[in-house]
Amino acid sequence: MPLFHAIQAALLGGGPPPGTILAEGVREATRVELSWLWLVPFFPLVGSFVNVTIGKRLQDRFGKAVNHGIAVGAMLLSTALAWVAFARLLALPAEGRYLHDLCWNMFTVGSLRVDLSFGLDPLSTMMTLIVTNVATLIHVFSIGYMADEPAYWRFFAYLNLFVFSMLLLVMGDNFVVMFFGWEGVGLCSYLLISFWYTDVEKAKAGMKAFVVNRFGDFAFITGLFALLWGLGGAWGPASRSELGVRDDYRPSAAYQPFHAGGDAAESLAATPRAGGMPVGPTVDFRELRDELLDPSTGVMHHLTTTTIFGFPLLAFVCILFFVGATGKSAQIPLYVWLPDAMAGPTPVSALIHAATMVTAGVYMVTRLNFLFSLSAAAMTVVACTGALTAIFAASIGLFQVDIKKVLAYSTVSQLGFMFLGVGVGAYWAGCYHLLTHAFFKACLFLGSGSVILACHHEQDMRKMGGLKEYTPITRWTYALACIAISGFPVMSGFYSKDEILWKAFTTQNLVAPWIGPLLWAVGLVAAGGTSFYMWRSYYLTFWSGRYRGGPGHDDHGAHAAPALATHSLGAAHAGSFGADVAHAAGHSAAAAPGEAADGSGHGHGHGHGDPHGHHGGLPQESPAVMTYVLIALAAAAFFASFLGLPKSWVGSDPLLERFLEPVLAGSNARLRFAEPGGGLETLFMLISVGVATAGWLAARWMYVTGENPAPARLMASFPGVHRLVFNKYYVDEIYRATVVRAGLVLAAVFSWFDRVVIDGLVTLVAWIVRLVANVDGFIDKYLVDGAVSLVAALVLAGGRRLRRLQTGRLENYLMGALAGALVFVAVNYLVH
Amino acid sequence: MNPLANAQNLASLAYFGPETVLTVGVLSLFVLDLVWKRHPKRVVPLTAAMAVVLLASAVALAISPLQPVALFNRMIVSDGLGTFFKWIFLATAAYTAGIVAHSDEIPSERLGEFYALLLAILLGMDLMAVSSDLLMVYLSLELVSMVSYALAGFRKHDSRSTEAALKYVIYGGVASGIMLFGISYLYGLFGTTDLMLLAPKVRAFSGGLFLQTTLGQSPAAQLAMVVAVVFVLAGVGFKMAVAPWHMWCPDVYEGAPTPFTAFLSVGPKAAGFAVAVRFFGVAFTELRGDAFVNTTTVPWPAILGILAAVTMTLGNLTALGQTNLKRLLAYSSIAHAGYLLMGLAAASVLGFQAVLAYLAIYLFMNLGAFLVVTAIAQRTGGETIAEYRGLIKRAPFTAIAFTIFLFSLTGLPPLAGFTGKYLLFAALLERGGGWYVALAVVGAINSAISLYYYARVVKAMVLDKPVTEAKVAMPGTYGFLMLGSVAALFLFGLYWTPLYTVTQAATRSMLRQ
Amino acid sequence: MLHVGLAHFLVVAAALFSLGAFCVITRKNAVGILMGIELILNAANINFVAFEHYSAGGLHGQVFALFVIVLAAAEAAIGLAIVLALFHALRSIDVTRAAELKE
Amino acid sequence: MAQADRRGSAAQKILIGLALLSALGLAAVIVGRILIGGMPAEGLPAEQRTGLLFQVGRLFELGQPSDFLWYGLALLTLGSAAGVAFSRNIIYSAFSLLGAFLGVAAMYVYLGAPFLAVTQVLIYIGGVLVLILFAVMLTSHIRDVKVTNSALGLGPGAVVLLACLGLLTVVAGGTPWKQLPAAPLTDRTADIGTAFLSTYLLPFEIASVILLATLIGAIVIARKDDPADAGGPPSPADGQRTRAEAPSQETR
Repeated sequence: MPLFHAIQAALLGGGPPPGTILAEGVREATRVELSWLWLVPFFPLVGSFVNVTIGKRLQDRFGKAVNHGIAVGAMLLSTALAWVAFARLLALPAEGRYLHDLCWNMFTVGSLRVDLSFGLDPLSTMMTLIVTNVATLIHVFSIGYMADEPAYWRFFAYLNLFVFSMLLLVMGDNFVVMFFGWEGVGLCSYLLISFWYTDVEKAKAGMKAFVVNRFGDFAFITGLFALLWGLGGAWGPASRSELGVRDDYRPSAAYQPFHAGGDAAESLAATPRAGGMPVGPTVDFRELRDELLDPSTGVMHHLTTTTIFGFPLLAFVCILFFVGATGKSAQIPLYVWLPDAMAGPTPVSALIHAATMVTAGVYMVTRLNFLFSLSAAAMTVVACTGALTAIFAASIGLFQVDIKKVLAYSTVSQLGFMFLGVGVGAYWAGCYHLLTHAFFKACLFLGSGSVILACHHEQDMRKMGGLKEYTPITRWTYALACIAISGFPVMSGFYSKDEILWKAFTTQNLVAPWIGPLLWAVGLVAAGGTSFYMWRSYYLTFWSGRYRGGPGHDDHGAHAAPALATHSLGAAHAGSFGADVAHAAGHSAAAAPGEAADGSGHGHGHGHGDPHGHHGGLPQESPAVMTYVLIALAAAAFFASFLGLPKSWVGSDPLLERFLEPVLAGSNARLRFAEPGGGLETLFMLISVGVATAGWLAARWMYVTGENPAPARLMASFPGVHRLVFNKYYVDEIYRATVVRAGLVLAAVFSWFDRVVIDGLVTLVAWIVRLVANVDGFIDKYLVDGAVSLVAALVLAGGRRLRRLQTGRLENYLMGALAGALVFVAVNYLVH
Repeated sequence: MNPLANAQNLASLAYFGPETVLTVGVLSLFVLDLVWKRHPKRVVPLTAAMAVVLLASAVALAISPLQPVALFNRMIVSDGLGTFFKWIFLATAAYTAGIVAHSDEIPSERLGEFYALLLAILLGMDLMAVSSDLLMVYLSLELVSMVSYALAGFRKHDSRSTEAALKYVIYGGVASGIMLFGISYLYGLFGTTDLMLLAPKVRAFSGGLFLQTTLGQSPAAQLAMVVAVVFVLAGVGFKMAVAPWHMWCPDVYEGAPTPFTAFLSVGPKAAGFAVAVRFFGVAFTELRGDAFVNTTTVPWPAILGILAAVTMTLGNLTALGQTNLKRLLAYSSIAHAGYLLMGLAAASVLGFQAVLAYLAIYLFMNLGAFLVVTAIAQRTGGETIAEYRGLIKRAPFTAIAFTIFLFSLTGLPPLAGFTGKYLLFAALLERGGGWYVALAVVGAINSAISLYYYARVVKAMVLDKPVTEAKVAMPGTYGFLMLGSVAALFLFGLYWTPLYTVTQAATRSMLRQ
Repeated sequence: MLHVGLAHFLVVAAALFSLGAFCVITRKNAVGILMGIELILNAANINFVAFEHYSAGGLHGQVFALFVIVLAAAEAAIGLAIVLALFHALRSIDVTRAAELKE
Repeated sequence: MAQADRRGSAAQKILIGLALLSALGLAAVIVGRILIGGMPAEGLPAEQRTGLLFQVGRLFELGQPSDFLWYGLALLTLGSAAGVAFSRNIIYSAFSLLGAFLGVAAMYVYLGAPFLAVTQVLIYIGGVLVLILFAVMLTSHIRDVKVTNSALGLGPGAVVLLACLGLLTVVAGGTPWKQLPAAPLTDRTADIGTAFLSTYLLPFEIASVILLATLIGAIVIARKDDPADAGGPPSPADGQRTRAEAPSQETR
């Protein structure tokens, strides 16, 4: 029935459907029920469904236009609705800006009601707009980019499915819907990274992203359980007093949080109230915020004073949520999957791994700002992790030669900035950077896609050069995006990054006052590095003398043989140039040896149809459908500036800050920033610009002609440093050596017990390397990864030991049964 | 004679519809099997007869009176809990019959016997779910066991099937012997084996709200109590396949005919849990609010909690290295017994109802998984992971369905497996306290571990190259069953209020005195 | 203590149970294991009847024991049928040789 | 020659088995008659029974010191059980089992349950034990019975034995079990019959279903098949392939 009402209302534009259960009290006044919000994610779902089920048939019979017509059409509908919703939202008074759509009550457990419902407040509206608009553009771009792809329908089906999941994530107004989306985007990311699954490396990259994300997801769900437990899970009859928890947040003793009818109304009636506010476990963000922020309920006091195994519960919960965020948003220590995820098609990298999915962690932390702002420890963890990630990823980005890897590390670094922002308490600044980054990084990625297409699927920048002659539009949009990301005051990136750095300097919300300025310094260095490597990629690609790729495919032919050799040696990963090329050319060799031999080392074993004439001759500009998208994104990156012009320039708070104010009101009241006067802010801006300029000039000096010997000399004079960073700190090698050694030690230990393990060692190591531990990355990552692999190794070894219990011999089983019973009796009696 | 008892027996017949139908069904299928023994197309009429019996039993179940009442001189009861389990058993048997009808492992000459014996087990399981006297518990458990032994060894030309049957019969015999010994001590301590009559005596024995009896003050008597509880638990734990009484399980599952393995992994396990719920929920507890408060000095929730942790860890770790799908699923079903025990350990209405709900969900995902294993073994002749390489190309629908079953077994949302795990964890967290949280954490870690071996199968299906490109055809029945299971998994994953409501009502209606 | 009472019977039952358990664990021969099971069941039966006689009264213990005897016979029948089938398959009833299914 | 030898020995076994069966059946009937003096008629007071059991029971009832007899019986029971458990010869084990069953039957007499004692003799000795002997005869060559019952894992077995014994003896001896005042022994055989058809009607009927189902199950397992039944995929091959493909399987 709700579905029917919703469709009816959507058609007639009516108000809330009859029978919808409205929450009582405070929340009722500030929400507007809108019964068609569910359509926003629904259209992409339909598009995906159509393409999955009959897409192949459509493609075979009517051509590819039908497939992208469906997908883009769905996106356009969804985008239009998102804008309508935005208009509705703006028409409301600021404090009442909350659109809500209850589809149905998924289940009710006592006073815990879990609805399938969507909510749009300013924050999620911003995210929805970013997702729908950027995704639409990227859909359009893909029409050109994927034109050669035989499994065209599958690609668009996945893309649509991804958008659906992402919209669930941002529009869901409770943890459960958000978690559905959270899992969904992970799944789609996996599907899209390993889109060309016949290539083992790509399939592995997808698997790696999936597995690493699962760690984060488990942290997320554990955090959620801990939060629910803290909110009232421990109200069982006896356990409260045992825990020694204070009484002020305790409803009547008879109340049991999970026990009431299975009906929403009944459950609402059973929900206890404190100070007029419903309290107790809830998954609804708004309910949680309300009960937490109203001091009369005592919930805040309860949460901040409760400990779990001696650890402050709130910090525990927040850090678990943040670990979840690090998985999705590629922060230390779980960022390792993102560089590998570049194995996916470039539009996917732009959409998922730059603009939308990876920002989910930032969104989530911002969404829970009222929770995080209560725990200085958690905020410090977030900010420090962000800053560290920013500078580490930037340092790796300095020396990468694969253009997509540069952008990947740049993304990791920029996400670090966002977390720095939300970590120091400048939630709106983090979100602003999220917004601007979505535009300019999508532009950069798509620009790189255009370049890669122009260079016949070449990703090594040293094989490019001089492209400004051939691809003017791509070149100019890329340059604009570079201006934006490196922080020059014309484009939006400056405003967002500078706001983050300024807030980091002035923050007073961390555990110690000196951390803020320290983070500022780290961020500044990272910003300089960003400027340098972005401009380096720009000059290497578009300037730097003449085009070095050569007109034909000789390179590919030349590399095909070593690529095969590399593969057969089983070099696990693209840690260096050789392996990178092997990676690029290798899959063609693996997938279609014939093709490689006749010199068309073109990507993914797909077509000779060549509608764009890319296969021979010099590079060419991409088709209009792609360049228009680039222009649109560059323009967006420019116009986004106006959302965040600083107060010191225009005299009023930035537009976006005012827009997001209602969402952040609860935490803003608690957060403190120093306000040093005297133009200090302007001085800091000048410093930022200076650093960016320095980075730019250095890059220009070194790479603009392609003949400057300075880079080579620098490398020669610091060979160690260069090699270290170029090879991503050798973590891969160290890691491999140690894990293999650890495996050997383990094996020695167990072989004393059982020779089976020696047999299994090969399997063991293969398992570790293939499934969990197929990683390259960082020093700290090595620690985490090493630990993970060790655990995996131990788990497997334990499994093997336990398997031996199952001897197949009956008398052992019977012995186990009897002895088990006796042991239980004995233990019980003794404990007694 | 005893007119009162006879009158009660007569009156009880009104509540005994499903069981009566099944008894008649067992007999008539034996007869029909003989009648059609030489008929060339005997599969169709036999299956139709089976369907009629199951349908009749379902109708009888649907129209049987609802109010909780004790029957047959307190031998069994009729209440919502029993009815819920009867539906689960009926669905399991029907699903199994659907698998068997197209399976090569049961030759058509012997299909009638198989069906008849399956019905006999169904009767036994129904009785297990409603037994309120340990005598009936023992009898019905033996009915299930003994027929199971025969069916496990059904393929007598296969030495592995016979080996499975041997291990099963000997292990089962020892387990029921141990359980009987435990029952005899309970009888000695309390003078009755009626669970509902035990309850007040147990309370008095352990102190409770009243003064402790002289018997209860003796340490040796307390030890006798521990022995009794643990020994009975051994018998029931054998059926549930929880550690350390699980060891028969992988071997028997691997050796038995696959359709019967599918049945074993759900039906008798659920029946074991039915007995456990009633045993602990009626005899050893007092319902205060929504918590089943332990009235004994035996810390059985702690025992069950430890068993849960051990069982799931053991099942999951051992499953990691398996290459045979049947064996892998056997270990996985051991792990699931561990998860289910968490609900019992929570000892609350929510915990018990989580067990019920999880079993209902487990029915679909586990039978679905075994259905796929049966079908693939039949078409490709093997049960190892190697047979599943590239299945997505050869049988896309089956591969997707299997993926859904496996992910649901892992507990990924939005599939129903998540619902079940959610309820179990919720039950633990509701109890609160460090130990319960620790158990929940162990459960969460185990779910993470289980992803590895399930994902390994999915990876083989999706990413690996198929050995051959030949398509794998499926009988229409199998497609229908898979589709139904997938639909159920999504339904219960996204909208589980009805399941919650029904299980809560079932748990609350448990007849306690 | 010479005067026979309940405890005497229970001790005999306990010893019978222990011997049965020992037999079950140590036998290599499937039939031998089945004999061990019979000992365990007899132990339980002694308990039932002794408890009925000395402390519970009524008939329940005897009736329970009767059912146990009947079911033990049934179990022996099916167990021995399986043992014979195993003998046909392996030409042996040594349970240690029936260990194809393992790990 | 070996063929003929084996066939000869199989026939021998069957003959021996049949002879044993009839001998034991006869013995059971005779012993039963001696013990309770014919099937009990309803209403006949215990004092008028002629069976040996009732004589013994009356001794007990009168409080005469029958305890030493009991100790002898206990010794018989446990000694036989120990024979079952410890003997390395399966035939000896089987015959020891006879002693154990008889001893337990005697215990039932002491406990005032003569009907149960007779049932024990009839079913356990006349049925189960004969079945077991059959199985022993059918599955082992007469000459090498000695090696078919070698024991395994004596150490752990002994530990379990001692642990069980210790634990259960403490429980049995230490618990102050509730004691009823001594009641005169009465013949309750008729009551048992009545109870089966009234109070225990359901278990009684279920037991019959169990017997039927088990009977058919046993037939299904043991019956000689039509050749057609031998179909189905030959699984040993499957099994071997499974083994071969499993990584790191080693032959032990």
